[in-house]
Amino acid sequence: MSQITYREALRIALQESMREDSTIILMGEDVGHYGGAYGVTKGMIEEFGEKRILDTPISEEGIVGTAVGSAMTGLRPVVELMYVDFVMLAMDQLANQAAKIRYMFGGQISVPMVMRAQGGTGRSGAAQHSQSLEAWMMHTPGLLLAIPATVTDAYFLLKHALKLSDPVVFLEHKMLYTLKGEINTSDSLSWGQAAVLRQGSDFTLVTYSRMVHRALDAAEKLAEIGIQAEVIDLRTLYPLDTETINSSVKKTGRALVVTEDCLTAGVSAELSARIMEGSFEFLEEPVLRLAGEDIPIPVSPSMEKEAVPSVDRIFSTAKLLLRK
Amino acid sequence: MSQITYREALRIALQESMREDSTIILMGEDVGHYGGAYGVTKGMIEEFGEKRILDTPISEEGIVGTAVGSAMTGLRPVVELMYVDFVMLAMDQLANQAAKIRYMFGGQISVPMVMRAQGGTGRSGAAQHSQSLEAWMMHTPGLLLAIPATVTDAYFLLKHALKLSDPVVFLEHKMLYTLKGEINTSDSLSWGQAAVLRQGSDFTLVTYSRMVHRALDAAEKLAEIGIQAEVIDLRTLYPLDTETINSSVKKTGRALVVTEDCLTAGVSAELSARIMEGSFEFLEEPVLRLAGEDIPIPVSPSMEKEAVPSVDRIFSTAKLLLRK
Amino acid sequence: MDTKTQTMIRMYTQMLRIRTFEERVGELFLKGGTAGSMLHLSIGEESAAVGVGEVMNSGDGFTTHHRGHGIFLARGADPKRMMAEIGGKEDGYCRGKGGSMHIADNDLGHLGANAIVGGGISHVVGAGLTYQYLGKEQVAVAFFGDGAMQQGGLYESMNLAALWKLPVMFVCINNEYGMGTRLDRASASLEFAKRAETFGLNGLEVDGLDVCRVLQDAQELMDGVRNGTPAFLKVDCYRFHGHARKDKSHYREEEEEHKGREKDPIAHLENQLVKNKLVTTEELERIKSQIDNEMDEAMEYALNSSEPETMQRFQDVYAPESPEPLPVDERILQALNDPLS
Amino acid sequence: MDTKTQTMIRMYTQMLRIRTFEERVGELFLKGGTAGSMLHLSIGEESAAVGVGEVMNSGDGFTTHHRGHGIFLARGADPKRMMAEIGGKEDGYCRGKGGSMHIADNDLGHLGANAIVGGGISHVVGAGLTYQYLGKEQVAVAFFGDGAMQQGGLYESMNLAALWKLPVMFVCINNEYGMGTRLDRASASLEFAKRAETFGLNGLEVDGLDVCRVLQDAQELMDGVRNGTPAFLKVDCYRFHGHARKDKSHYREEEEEHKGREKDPIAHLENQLVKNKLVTTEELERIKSQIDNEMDEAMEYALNSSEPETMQRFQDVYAPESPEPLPVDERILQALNDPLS
Ligand SMILES: Cc1ncc(C[n+]2csc(CCOP(=O)(O)OP(=O)(O)O)c2C)c(N)n1
Ligand SMILES: Cc1ncc(C[n+]2csc(CCOP(=O)(O)OP(=O)(O)O)c2C)c(N)n1
Ligand SMILES: [Mg+2]
Ligand SMILES: [Mg+2]
Repeated sequence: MSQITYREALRIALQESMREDSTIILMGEDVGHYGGAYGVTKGMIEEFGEKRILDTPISEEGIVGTAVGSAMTGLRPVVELMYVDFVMLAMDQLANQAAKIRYMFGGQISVPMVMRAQGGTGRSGAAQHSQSLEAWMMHTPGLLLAIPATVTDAYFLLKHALKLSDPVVFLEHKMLYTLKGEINTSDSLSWGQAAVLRQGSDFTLVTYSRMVHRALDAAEKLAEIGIQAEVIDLRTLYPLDTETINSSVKKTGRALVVTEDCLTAGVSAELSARIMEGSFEFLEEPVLRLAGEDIPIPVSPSMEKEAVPSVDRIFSTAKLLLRK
Repeated sequence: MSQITYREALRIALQESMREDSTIILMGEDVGHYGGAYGVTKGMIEEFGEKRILDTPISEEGIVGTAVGSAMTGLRPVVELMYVDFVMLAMDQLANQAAKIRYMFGGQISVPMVMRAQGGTGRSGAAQHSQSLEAWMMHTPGLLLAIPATVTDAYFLLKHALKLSDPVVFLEHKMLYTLKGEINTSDSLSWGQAAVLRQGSDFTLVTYSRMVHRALDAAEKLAEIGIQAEVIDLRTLYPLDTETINSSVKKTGRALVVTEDCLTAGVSAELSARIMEGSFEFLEEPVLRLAGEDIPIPVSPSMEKEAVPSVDRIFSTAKLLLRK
Repeated sequence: MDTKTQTMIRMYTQMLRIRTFEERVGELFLKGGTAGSMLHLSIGEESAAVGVGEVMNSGDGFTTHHRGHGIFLARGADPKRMMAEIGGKEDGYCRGKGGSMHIADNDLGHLGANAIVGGGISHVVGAGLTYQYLGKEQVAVAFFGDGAMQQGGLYESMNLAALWKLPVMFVCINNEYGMGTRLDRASASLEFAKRAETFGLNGLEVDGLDVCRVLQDAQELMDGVRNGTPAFLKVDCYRFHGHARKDKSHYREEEEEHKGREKDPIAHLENQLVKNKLVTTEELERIKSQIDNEMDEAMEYALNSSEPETMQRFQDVYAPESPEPLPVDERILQALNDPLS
Repeated sequence: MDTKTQTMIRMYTQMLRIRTFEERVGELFLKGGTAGSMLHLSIGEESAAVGVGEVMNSGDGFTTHHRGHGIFLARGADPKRMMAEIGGKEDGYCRGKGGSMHIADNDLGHLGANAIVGGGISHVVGAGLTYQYLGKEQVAVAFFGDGAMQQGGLYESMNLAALWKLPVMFVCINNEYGMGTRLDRASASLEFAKRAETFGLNGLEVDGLDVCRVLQDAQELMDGVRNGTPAFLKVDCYRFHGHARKDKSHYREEEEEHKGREKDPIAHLENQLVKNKLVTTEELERIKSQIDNEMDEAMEYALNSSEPETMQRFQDVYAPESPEPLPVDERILQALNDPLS
């Protein structure tokens, strides 16, 4: 297969799924004629028409609620939030409704929907267009949560999400859309399994989404000075593959968690706790967390850059962890 | 001083503060003529009138936004959300607006407001009326977060919150309103300091809100079998007093975190990580987390009870931690 | 008996079933048989449930609010299973997980009661979208209180329904109060039907005293709904009792309550039936005692139903294809046994 | 010169300042001097900013949306500091933390641009509440786009303002598009002023081509606002350019754009002034070159302003009374040094 972008991989996943399953519809602000703010759904309205690709008003609560209702009654909606930051307007529909309906109704009614959104820093979007809010969703029982870092995962995770019976929050990263790669059909992992992207014996680096790439870059640099990182890409946060994490940490004895979301009560906290719980006797050092700073994201590019982990900081933190 | 309830302590704090500071107003659904769903503001409209005690429509987003705007321009609003579960409708105003305004505007504009709400299980309120959502707020830079467990703290923390220049999320527990006690004016701790409610040498139990009482009860029972728990009530989650926690853990070598909010990506994760980071070399055992189950809260009283930590489970978990 | 009389008697029976059911819920509460006290009785509002319910077809979807028992009964609910759910019992519609505020039944089109004011409204927009997309003849109806008129999400929903010409009806049951706040202290304007029209819907307002008028207006709007014009109906009535079981309504005058309770759709219809000799007193007695028996049985059923197994709390968080949440106790054991595992 | 002419010339000047400023923002972007590309130019909408701005007093509060440069300029902003903020620079209004979408200035009553569609609307309700409570003569105005008409929060805000009779005005700048979606594909009904009336407000709609008519309608409404009746004004105009800097508007026909750009409030007023001989060509030239200079300087200023110190990112999360967030790196060092600490 030829090189495609992360964006294209997502689009192909949507297209193929929609061809197979006529109950799938897409809805969101400017997903149709505009082609999506980040171009994921570009051109799809030509193939699938206005009945299946629905441009919506700017009504986050209403459109997520509409997606929930259509999922309850037989469709499989994919709703795109232009920025994950806007989920705050739809939080009730996501976390009080979609996540709890199966449970509250005693298992009678399913909500097979996918809520796509993109998050993260990198475009000077400032405080309301740059957040990483996956911890909120991870803290909400009833939601599944995929957060792909690679072209292959963008494709396979989205295709799989579109087969599930529960609401899936599908989080993309605004800086990954132009990432290029091949869809690797041979070694695709199953949903809920973490990927060990790099073998290493000195420490385990656990991460996901855009930080995977920074971690891999840092690992290369670390290898040059003789430190071998084992890099794990979680791929999904629910299910969370603690087994893969902990069998690695048991081997390496050291763990560094890297996330873009802000540190306090973030995903890095859960990962740190899970590692400590799963590998306590094996830990030579405390599990370290290199996460986003506990600040709103500033617009200034120089400050924005310093608000989240960089390759250099992963590198230097790993050196500290190895006491080198 | 005579015995008063937690509810009364809150009311007295509001009354005294309002008498001192004429810019304080109260707003929320049924806070006036009804007296508040949980009776905290009962009778206040008689003293302060409709200008200062504002019954609002059922418009969570609108009323929190109105509070934000009034705080930006010179008032000090206290806005009551009837249940913390409803914050999902106002999440944008709380977390995208109130929390970020000072920062986004470069420090020019303050948002001195208090958002009161109550959470937790215990009344068969089911999935949408029983949540503990403090982790979301803790994960939002720019918010202060108080969560009192005692009559004294209800009073002092609320009074202090009403002096601060930033938005304070003030979380009460629906099962604590009838708790009785005295306002202990002598040993009041300062804002941001955790309280060591019980000294003990065998392990450190870190908790807050309603679970404080369960922890103390369990500690009594544990003492009977010779296990001495040091019980810490955090009182505020931002600021978070990690010093008090870690100096205790360094002494005891064992830690158990008890929270009512659900486990994954919850407050227990952050506390566990902070303890591990702060006391790694001193830990004899992994930090244990006894938290709410990762489920929506069911209505059935028997299932609801089992959804969150009980005295018995704290007791038995502590025994496990001590390998007894 | 002509069809009209049949309809009137059917509606009378349904309204009385609802009222009796609600009274039994009150009793069940006093007997300690309910899961908690967050129970909102729809006494006084029966005409909204029955008048609108009457123009719905089997297969039509609907959502309700926290005060939705009556609506579900009007749409065919089994009072036994409802009562059991209100008790948080195993035999309830949601097997004790949802309770009064979250009763649902997929088979009868009940897409759920909702404990968030306004929370279920957009779900009918989604249901309407499904029906339209799949070319089904069904419609979807959202029932909610006057309090929800102040929730912004309602207007997003109205606009979406009108924009996409979905088979959706919005029914506001105006009982004059949102908890302790009278509507005129919550809403600056009371022109709700006109407001709905500015969102592109057909809108009507009807006095809920007369269920036949409710039926008539609902039918008029429903004809439009089935032809692509979504609609809004406000039914004016009065909340006879407190907001929830423990509320004594101290915030309203007795005189007002007294007058409000005169707005009784059941008494009104009974009067009409009797005055016009459409039903005999014997027939009325027969209906009443049948209903009494039915609802007594429902209460008994609820009391006798067993509590769910507590381990069931981990079920239905996800479909079986996904892992169940791991109980906290198991996590703790794993953490402590880690070297062995 | 009579007052009316003075007003016209002042408004002309202000509108031209706005347009020129926006053009320089475009240039600054091309020069790489802006913080990112999320820059939304208000070219074509100047009459809304200036016509409404004209009826506001010093001390009146207002919030704007992502396309709010013009409004702030109309209310007295210093283009230098605005431009610096758009560049994310130290000398900007928010010291490089907010950027184009979050410019604010407490002294000029600017309670903030907001990057959440509809996000700043309820803040003016709060401001109005403050003014009313403190017995001040001020009013508060929310500016937002037609897209925000589909956000539920707007209607909650309208109701609150009307219910409490707050000195608040809602101004919808209808530029026919929300990003790539034309208003008629986003809203089922376009009767916005009528809609506002059903929420208890005074409502008007005005063609933004003629700033004098905008001024007139705004004045009429503002008189009511200052006397306890909140108001809604829709100003119809056209978004001349793409949504943000990178948008080429492929979703609309060139013909439509061409026609839309004919709706130019500046050209229209210039025509009027010239036709009626209210201003000489020399005077016009003088105004233009003065503005050109002013805006060139602003751009230069922005380019020359320095980046904020990166450690400033930890400031202003909280007031100084609360602890600053601890940098992640320090936390890591503490964790590793724990036995020593
Ligand atoms: C979002 C939200 N806000 C507040 C509440 C608390 N509450 C429950 S019912 C109610 C009053 C609702 O009034 P209305 O919509 O008129 O329904 P009614 O109770 O009169 O049937 C309130 C405020 C809630 N459940 N959800
Ligand atoms: C809540 C929210 N949803 C979506 C967006 C993305 N977005 C930014 S501007 C915009 C269009 C807004 O249209 P309108 O309100 O008409 O303002 P205009 O851009 O036309 O001035 C959209 C969809 C956003 N910033 N906030
Ligand atoms: Mg009501
Ligand atoms: Mg627009």
